[in-house]
Formats: sequence, C-alpha cells, structure tokens
Amino acid sequence: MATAPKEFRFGNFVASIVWLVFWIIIIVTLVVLPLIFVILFYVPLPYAGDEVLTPYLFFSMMVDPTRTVPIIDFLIHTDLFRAAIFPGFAYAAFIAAATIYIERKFLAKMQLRTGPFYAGRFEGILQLIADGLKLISKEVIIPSGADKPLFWATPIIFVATAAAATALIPVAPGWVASDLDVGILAIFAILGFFPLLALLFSWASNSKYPFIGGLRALHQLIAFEIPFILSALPIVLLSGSLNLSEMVESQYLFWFFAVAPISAFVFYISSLAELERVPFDLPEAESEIVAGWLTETSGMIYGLIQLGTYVKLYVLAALFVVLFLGGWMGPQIFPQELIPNYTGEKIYNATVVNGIFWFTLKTFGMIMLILLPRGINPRIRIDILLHTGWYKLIVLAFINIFIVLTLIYGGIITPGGLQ
Amino acid sequence: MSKEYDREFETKFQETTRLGLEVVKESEEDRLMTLSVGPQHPGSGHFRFTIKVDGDYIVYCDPDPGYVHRGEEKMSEYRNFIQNIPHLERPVIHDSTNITYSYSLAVEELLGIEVPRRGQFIRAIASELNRQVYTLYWLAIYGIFLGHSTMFMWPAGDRELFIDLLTALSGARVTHAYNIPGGVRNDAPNGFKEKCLQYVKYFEKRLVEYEDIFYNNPLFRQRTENVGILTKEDAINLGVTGSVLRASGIPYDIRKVEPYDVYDEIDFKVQYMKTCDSFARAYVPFLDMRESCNIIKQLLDKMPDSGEVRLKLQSNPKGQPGESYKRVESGRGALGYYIVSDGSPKPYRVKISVGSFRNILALPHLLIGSKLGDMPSIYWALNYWPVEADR
Amino acid sequence: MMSSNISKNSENDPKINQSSQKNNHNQTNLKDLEPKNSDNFIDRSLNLENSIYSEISSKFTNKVKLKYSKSKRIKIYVEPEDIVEVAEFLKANIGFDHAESVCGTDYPDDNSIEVIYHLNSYSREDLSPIIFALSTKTSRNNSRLPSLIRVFNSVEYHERETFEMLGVYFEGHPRNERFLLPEDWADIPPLRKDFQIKGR
Amino acid sequence: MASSIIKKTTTATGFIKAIESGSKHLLLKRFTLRFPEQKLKFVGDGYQFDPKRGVGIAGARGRHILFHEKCTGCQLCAITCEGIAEAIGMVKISEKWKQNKKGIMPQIDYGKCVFCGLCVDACPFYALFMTNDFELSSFTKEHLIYTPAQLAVKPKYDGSVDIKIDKRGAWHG
Amino acid sequence: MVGELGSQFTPILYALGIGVLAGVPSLVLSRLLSPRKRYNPVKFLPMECGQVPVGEGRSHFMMQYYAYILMFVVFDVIAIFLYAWGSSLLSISREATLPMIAFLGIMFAAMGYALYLSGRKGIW
Repeated sequence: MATAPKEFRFGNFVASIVWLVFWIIIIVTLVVLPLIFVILFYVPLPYAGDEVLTPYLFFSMMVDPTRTVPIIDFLIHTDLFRAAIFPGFAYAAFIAAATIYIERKFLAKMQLRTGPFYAGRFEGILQLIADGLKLISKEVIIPSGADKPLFWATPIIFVATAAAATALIPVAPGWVASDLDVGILAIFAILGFFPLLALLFSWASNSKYPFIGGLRALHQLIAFEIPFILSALPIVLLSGSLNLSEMVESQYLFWFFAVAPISAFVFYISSLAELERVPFDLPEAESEIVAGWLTETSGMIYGLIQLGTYVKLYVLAALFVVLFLGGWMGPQIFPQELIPNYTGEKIYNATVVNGIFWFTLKTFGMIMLILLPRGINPRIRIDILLHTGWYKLIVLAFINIFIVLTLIYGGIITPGGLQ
Repeated sequence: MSKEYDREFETKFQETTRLGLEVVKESEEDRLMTLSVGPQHPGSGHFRFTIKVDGDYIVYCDPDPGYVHRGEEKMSEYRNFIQNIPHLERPVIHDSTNITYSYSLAVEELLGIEVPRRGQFIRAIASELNRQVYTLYWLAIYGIFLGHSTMFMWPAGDRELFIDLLTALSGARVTHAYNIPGGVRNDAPNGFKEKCLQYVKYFEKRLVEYEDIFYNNPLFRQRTENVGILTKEDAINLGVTGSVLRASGIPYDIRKVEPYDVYDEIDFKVQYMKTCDSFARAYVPFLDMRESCNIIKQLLDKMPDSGEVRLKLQSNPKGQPGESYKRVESGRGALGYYIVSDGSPKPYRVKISVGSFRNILALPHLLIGSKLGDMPSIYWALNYWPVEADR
Repeated sequence: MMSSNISKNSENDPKINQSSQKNNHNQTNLKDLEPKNSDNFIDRSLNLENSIYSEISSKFTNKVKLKYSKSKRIKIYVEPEDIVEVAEFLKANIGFDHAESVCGTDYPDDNSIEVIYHLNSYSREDLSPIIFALSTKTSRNNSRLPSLIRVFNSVEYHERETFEMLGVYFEGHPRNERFLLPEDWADIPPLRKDFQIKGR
Repeated sequence: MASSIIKKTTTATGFIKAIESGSKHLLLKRFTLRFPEQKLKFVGDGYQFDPKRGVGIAGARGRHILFHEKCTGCQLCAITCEGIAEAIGMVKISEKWKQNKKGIMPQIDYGKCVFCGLCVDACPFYALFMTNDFELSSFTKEHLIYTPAQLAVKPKYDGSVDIKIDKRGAWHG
Repeated sequence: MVGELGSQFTPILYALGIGVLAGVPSLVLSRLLSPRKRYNPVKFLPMECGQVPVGEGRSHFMMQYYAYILMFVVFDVIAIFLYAWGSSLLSISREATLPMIAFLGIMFAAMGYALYLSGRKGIW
C-alpha cells in the first residue's frame, strides 16, 4: 500500500492533483453552493446578537473582525459546542493525548529511560500522532467466530460512553455541558458501563483469554463499585446536593479533602481500579491472560479503546478534583481586563478563565497521581483485590461517612462552612 | 485458598500430578477451560505448558519444552574440543561464561591440564560478572511478569554495567566465547580492576533501591508470600537446584560444596532462606547478587597482577580416553558437563546437565492447586530458562 | 604432550606452584587419570569414596563392578536387573537422594547403550560434593531398562529425554513419550551414533 | 547461617518507601545510550592475538581486518571456522604476494559469522585481526559477504561514549 | 417537568453522538487505508498462543468468587439508596437520621455476617 508504484512519475502525480482540484471546484460551484442556498432559504436561522446568523456573517469577518464576536459568543453557548468542544469531548481528548505523552515521559524518567524521543523535534512530542497514524493504517483482524456487529460496535460505544461522561464534568462556573441535578449519580451510571463493555467485547471476540479478562473486569466492578459510590457520599452529605456544580460551589471556603481525606483515599484507590490501571490491571494482565479482554483487538479498534480509556482517566481525575479538591476554586490570578480600555464585545471572562486554569492544573496533578502507581507497583491478584475492596475499603469509606455525620450533627460544619 | 479446597486437591493429585497425568473426573471435564501458555504468550518464553483452569484454580499442568531444541549434545560430537565453545554457549547467551566454564573444566580434566593462576582468577571474575548479568535479566523478567514495569527497566539498565565490563574483558556483549580449555582467551585490559570496582560499588547502592521498590513492596509480598510452597522434602525429591533449592532451606552451592578453581580461597556465605515460597525463590537470587559483589571485590583483591592467563595448547588437542563430570554454579544452579572421550580430538558424548531442566520438574507440582494469578510468580521464580532446558 | 607445558609453566611461575599445592584436590584429578600413579597415591580425600564403595560392595558382592573411583567421583556398573535394588540401597542407606542427570551413551561397537545416573546428595553434607555414577547397559536392538522413577522422583524428565534421544524404553515410567523433539519427529532416536547430522 | 532474613515492613511504610524510591529517580540522569548519535568506546583497536605467547589481546570483536602482506593463504582460519559457523571461504585474489603462493585469501560472510574470534586465534601470521566496527547491517545478503579487498580496509569507528558514574546516577556520556 | 429534565439530558446524548462521530470515521478510514489480506485462514483463528484453538471461546465458565457477586447485587442498591437520604440530609429533621443509622447497622451486620460465612465456607 505504502510503496509507490514502479512507474511513478512526479509530473503525473502533480497533474492528477490539479485535475482533482479542478473537478472539486466545478462540483462545489455547480452543486454544493446552490444546495446550501436552497437549504438556507427554508431553514429559519437563529439570531446571534441582533443579527440573523447566516454564512455571510462569516465572510464579513474579513472586513470587520469585531462583527464575528457575537457569532462566536452565540456558538460557544450552544449545547452542541459544549458537548463537543470545550468542556466536553475535544477538551477531554486533548487532555487524554497530553496524558499519554506525559505518562510515557514520566514513566521513562522514573525508569531512567528517555521515552519517546525521535518523533518530533523536541523529546518525541509528535509520538502520539505517529502512533495514531500507525494504528489507523494497520489491518483490523477479526477472529473467526466472532460476533462481528458487536466486535465493531463495542469500541465505538466505548468511546461514546467516555465522551458522555465528559459532558457531566463542570470545568468552570457555568461551563458544563449538562448541568444535571443528579450529576454524580449519572456519572456513576455511565462509569458502570465500562466493565460491561469489556465483558461484551470479550464475549464478542470468541476467545478464551478475552473471556477470562472480561470476567475479571466484572469482578473488579464488584470489588470496587461499592467503595467508589460510598466514598463520594460524604461530599453529598456536606454539600446537600447531587449536582456537581453545586458541590464545587459549596467548597468556596475549604476543600472537602480537609474533612474527608479517608474518602478521598478510597475514591483514589477505587478509581485506579475503575480505570484498570496498574495495581489493578487484572483484566489486561499480560503475563497471565495474554492481554486480557484486549487480546483480539488490533489496529484502530485498539486505538479507539485506548482513547476511551484515557478519556475515562480524565473523567475520573476531574471527578476527584470536583469532589475533593474544590473544582475550579482557586485564587484569582488572571486580570479582569486583558486589554485595558477595551470597549468592544466582551468574550474574555476573568472568572471563567481563572476557573479553567485552576481546574486544568488540579486535574493534571491528579492525573500524575493516578499515573504514579504504575511506576512503583506490581499487579495485584484477584482474590486480594476482592478482599481489599470488601473488607477494607468499604469499612474505610463508612468511617469517613460517620466522621462527616458527627461533624454535621455536632454543629461544627454546616453547608455554609465552619461555624 | 481455603483448607477444604486445598485438601480435596491434595488427595486427588498427590500421587499423580507430578507425573503430569490427567486425573480430572469426566463429569467435571466440561467446566474446565484448557489454556495453553506459550509459545506465543507474554508469560512463557520459548516454552509451552498446557493448563486447565477450574474457575480461578489450576487443576492440571503439562509442561512441553522443546521449542528451541538445538541438539547441542549431538552437535558437540561433530566438533573438536575448541570448536565446541561458540555453539555451546548459545543455550544461555545471558550466562554464556558459566556454561562454557564447566565445559572447559571438564575438558581440562580430560586433557590433563591446569589453568594458570591468573587465568583462574579472571575466569572466576568473568563467571561472577556474567551471573550478575543473568540474574539481573531474570529479575527484570520477574518484574514485568508481575506487572512491575520499573522493575523491568532498572535491572535491564543496570545489566549494562556488567555487560560493559564483560565487553572490555572479552570483546563481545553477550556471546563471549571467553573460557577456553586451558584458561581464558585474553588477559584483562588495563584499568579493568578500577572500572570493575567502581561499577560494583555503584551497583551495591542500586540493590538497596531494588529492595525498596520491589522486595519490600507490600503488593509484591502479597503476590509471592505463601505462594507455591516447595517444601524441603519435595525439593530434595524433585532434585531441583540453584536458587530454588536454596529457597527451600538447603544451603547447597557448588562454589562452596565443591569449590572449583579459586573459590576455596574466597570467603563468602551461601545465601538461603527457609520460607520455601515464591518470595524466597525470588529473594535468594537477589541475595546472591549482593554476595556476588563481595566475591568480585575479593577476587579483584587477590588476583595476581601479572602472569599467564592461558596455556598454549596445540591446535587440535586430543583428550585422554575416559570421562569427566564437572559442575559449576551458574545463575540457575548446578551446571554440569559429562564428557566422554575416546581419545580423538572430538568428544564422544557430551551431556549437559542444566539447572533449568531440573527445576521445571517442580512446575506442575507447584502450579496445580494454585490460582491462575499465581502462575507467573511461580513459573518465573523457578529460575527457568527455556532455551537452556531444551539445549 | 600437555605435561611438558605444565612443567614449563610451573618452573617459570612460582606462584602457580604454590597454588597447586594449596588446593590439592584440583591436582588430584590430574594424577588419577594416570593409572600407575593412582596405585601408590593415597589421598585423604578419597577415604569417603572408598568407604562408600566398600559399603556397597559388602552388600552386593558380585553384582556391582567399580569402574573408577577418583576424587569426588565414583562410577559403578550394575546389571539392569539389579539396578532398582542398588538404587534403593543408595537412597536409603547411603543418602544419595536425587539424580543430577541421566545420560545415555551409544556404543555401536559393543551393540550396547550405556545409561548413567549421576547421583548426588542434598541431605548429607559430606556427600554433597560426590557424584555417584550408577551405570548400566542395555542392548541397542531391544533397549529396555527398569525405570528408577519410584526411587528417585527427579529422574522423570531425564528418563523421558533419554527415551526419546536414545530409544531406551524405561519400564515403569508413566510417560515414555516425546518431550523435546518436534511433535512430528519420525526418525531414529537422534543421539544414536547411526543418526547422522546433515552434511557431516 | 545466611543473612537471609528480610526486614518485615508494614504496608504503609512499604508503599511510602516505594514511592520515595520511585520519585527519587525522577531526579537522576537517564541511563539510555542513544545509539546512532552516541557510540560506545571500546578497549583498544579490537581483538588481536599473539601466536607466540598464545594469548589474545583484549578488544572488541567486530568485523575482521585482513593484512594482505602477511596472509599466506594457509586456510587455517577457514578450517577453524568449518566447525563453528562456516563463514570463511578461501577465494582467489588477483594481486600477487610473495608469501601467498596459492593466491587465496579468506572471504567472510557476516550473515553467518558468530564473532567468536577463533579464526584470529588460529592465524599464526598476524594476518587476521578483529576491529571495533560492528555496524554491518545491509539490505541484501550479498552485501554481507566481505571480499579480501573489503576486509583489508581499516574501518572508521568513532565511539567515544563511556559509562560515567557520579552522585546523579550512571549515564552514558 | 419531564421535558425540562429531558432537556437537561440532551447534552449527554450530544456527547454520545460525538463519540460515535469520532469513532465511526476513524474505523472507516482505517478500513480504507489498511491492507486486507485474506489468503491465510489460520490468521483469523482466535488467539491461542500459536496453537490451534481447543474448545469454545465462549464457554460455561465460573469464577469462584460468586459470594461477592451475590452480596454486590444487594448492597449496590443500598449504597445508591443512601444518596437519596444524603442529598436531603440538611433539609430533613434530625430524628430522621436515627432510622437511617439503624438501617446502616443492619446493613453492616448483614454484610459482616455474609463475609464471615463465605470466608468460613471457603467459597473463594
């Protein structure tokens, strides 16, 4: 595929490109543009600011850049933008990509290696793109006897589920795609999907090692779901709400980590298990069951599952930040006015930018903390895992619940803060 | 594992499991899953064993080595004593000095020669360095078998120190072809002693880090402690050797038991543990590495500064008719060569008795009744090198 | 031919001379090989070997034949029918508790295959350095030997290997099967002398 | 009695020590040898052999170097190699040397050579040595066969990197 | 009310759709770009470490730890119930917590008993 044919000539190549461009222009002018106009004639267009939002407004940007501001303002406040780009999927995917790079360099540093080094001029910064290109150009092998629709669909559902979880994370005041009243329950519901997807995929791939891996994923869910849920309960008690934004708002005086450190610890351990990261990577234990439920994955199917995994990592790190580390709360370090005496349309909001900054910073700190065990721990065994979950972590979680209850009923803490 | 479950398996498998016979009842057959571990398994190496799992427990195990059988013993009969050296070190390229060491000792007995004193010292140093290389490699694999990626990288990196020393000594990184009947191929280069001391001192500091991150790690302890108990009686019965034997409480080290060359002048202790579990089997090689550092220091200290390192043999030496059996302590235990000579320049029969081949006998014994998750920690703690076992 | 070399070296280098006197067991091997020396050479270290052999020969007077007894190595020859008995005696009364290797050697001239069990002891410390070679012979055409697996558990894989490499059938061994060779191996046992390597 | 008893630590101290040990290494130098840019320094010029004393001279065993003015075409290297790798074959050469009546010299196939260096040990005329150069990869098998003329060229190898040890760990530099 | 709640959930559906939009084209593109060679049927066998697979991949297979699974089925629901109580803790009277504590006590006792029994019977 990749090699050029023997009768390759550069002139022919350029000619074919010119020919292609010519035809594209012809088709666009004759077919696509009229089609757009016809559609625009019938579709009622929304108002952006005081003007009707039409494509012509974009063209007018060349003349007067300030005229596009209301359009951008309008666009970034739509649900679709929020779900797709900023607090939602694209932001999460960007952080996931950064996480992969950071993980590799961080682990390499700990292990006295260099890590990715040659792709990209600086310290292998383009390694991820290279890996993506490699994965996308690899053949996808589906084992015979596999459930083909499920086999193709599971990676997509995996990514979609991870994307859905990102929609619930509040990044800055007002900046959340879906500000649910039952946000934390919704996140638990979505996160509970992943082990089932692992089981689904292992069932679909009709092989023994994935099958055991899927069962192990299920056992991991069983071991850690209850401590995971219980460790978030003190926050609900303290903030009196199930809404994630309100949880952050109620931490304006102190982080809940101060009152619920044991819960935070339990939450951290459980999220490691939830993420199948190293002490708990039993479903992918390569020395026991080849690659666990990922054994039959190849090419882009593997790539999508990895993308979903790292997006999930972002979601859990962000959830930890939201629950225990005060979300976007932090000292105001950005100035109120970016450009002094600017009187035009306002797009820059100092509070929001500040919130995003602190949130991202804390999330990255948390991601580093989640990455750390991979460097220092071996894998755990499944009976120890279940034992740890049921005998130790549940008890620890309850201890913190009772501490918080005592604090509330003792009148030391009210939702307003310390008394 | 609970007591009841254990006993059930014990009674069932006590007699027959070791022989690899299948004793699972017909009615239970349908709920077992047959898994083959290897040859293309990240947890096996060039080796296959078929296991049957009942849920999380292994109920049957049948080792099937031979994927890298080269017929070294047959090949040796067609080459003369010197020419055998480069191919005999192929089974364990990470321990190639030791596997040619005992060959050289055996051939020297047949030829009736003795190595000059400086040659003996350099041989012993090369042997110790190479044992470090092997043990570090083994430790690296043990780390990654348990999912500890740092413990894969650190020993694999520190191994480079000893490889560097051996490169300076012999000229090749892994396949040294350094020991030869009559001594060693060449003298140590200038500055080797200082370099070696520097590296060994640095390595001793690194060993403390290994202990911190790996051996004292609670998760590692949980994975290995009380896993795969090989009692003293079983160890003797199965005839295991090397670190597996010493982990079962028997201080048996060829360097002490039957000192070859200069080892009777060296003051060192045989490292052993009495806990008999996987942890002991993983920890004894570590203790050996630490002791090996001491040995290297002593050897460097006592080594004569000059002298011959190799006897000048005739180009195609003929052995006296007879046979010899010589052993050295390799990274995997006793490594013996049994060589029969009929008076010609080629050996009549060469038998290599290797530690790996003896240790693998304990694998079914230990695996049956244990959990699937214990499989890597038991298997690789047996100090088994598939290529060496196959020869 | 080699002795000239050694003497030359010893004269040149006094250090070597000293060392060889110090660790004399390294040197005994050398002298053992020469029969005329071994008669009048009395070494303290050979006491144990001699006592082991005298113990065996007192029990099995005519059944065992001493092949050689040198420093830390003894080899005796036993007829196939007696080997289990001798092995049991060695294990129970003397203390050789495991086999280091089982080695078969093919002698087409005598039409025989010699099988040697190299025995060693972990439980008796004074026996640990000694390798006791228990050898027996069988004919090449109908090679059958009693298996020692009931005596020494450790011979299991070694005997299996000897079976496939030399075609010696061990009666009583549960798995006289292919072990190291490929699954589709269909030739004569490869370690027999009439099996030729390609091109040689 | 061996000092084989390991200190029993609690779970918490075990983890804390492990984390400390791991994070300490974030400050240490990287050990990796970045091969094409950095090349290891070897002892001497390569493995050589002194037939008079019967002892080799320490050095890396890379590809061979053949001194045409000393080679007598005695085939000893090829005979030695026959039982090992069968990499050395004797070929006719066009040039005339006084000591080489038969006009044959070794030609080495590096696709087969195992770099044991026993051919160097066998050469009694100081004609065949080994050099530091180990980068022999090529795209075809034919290119791995080195003719006597190619073997006579002294290769350039500019390895200058060594393992250095100091307080910030060991590194290649 | 229903419509309002529904509109709250729509961004999640958007995000789901975007996930699908990210996944499908990459798979399609991969399918277009990657080589597809089907001459070797052995290539498509399920992974069995280089051996020809024995038996079915999907089989009746049981892990020993089913006591945990049974407990999970019960206690997961109870854990979610706690949220209903926890979110309204500040708005209900203090006496309402007492039955909750009693409920937790029963839950703990039951769990402890279950863990103790399953540990004793050696189910895992």
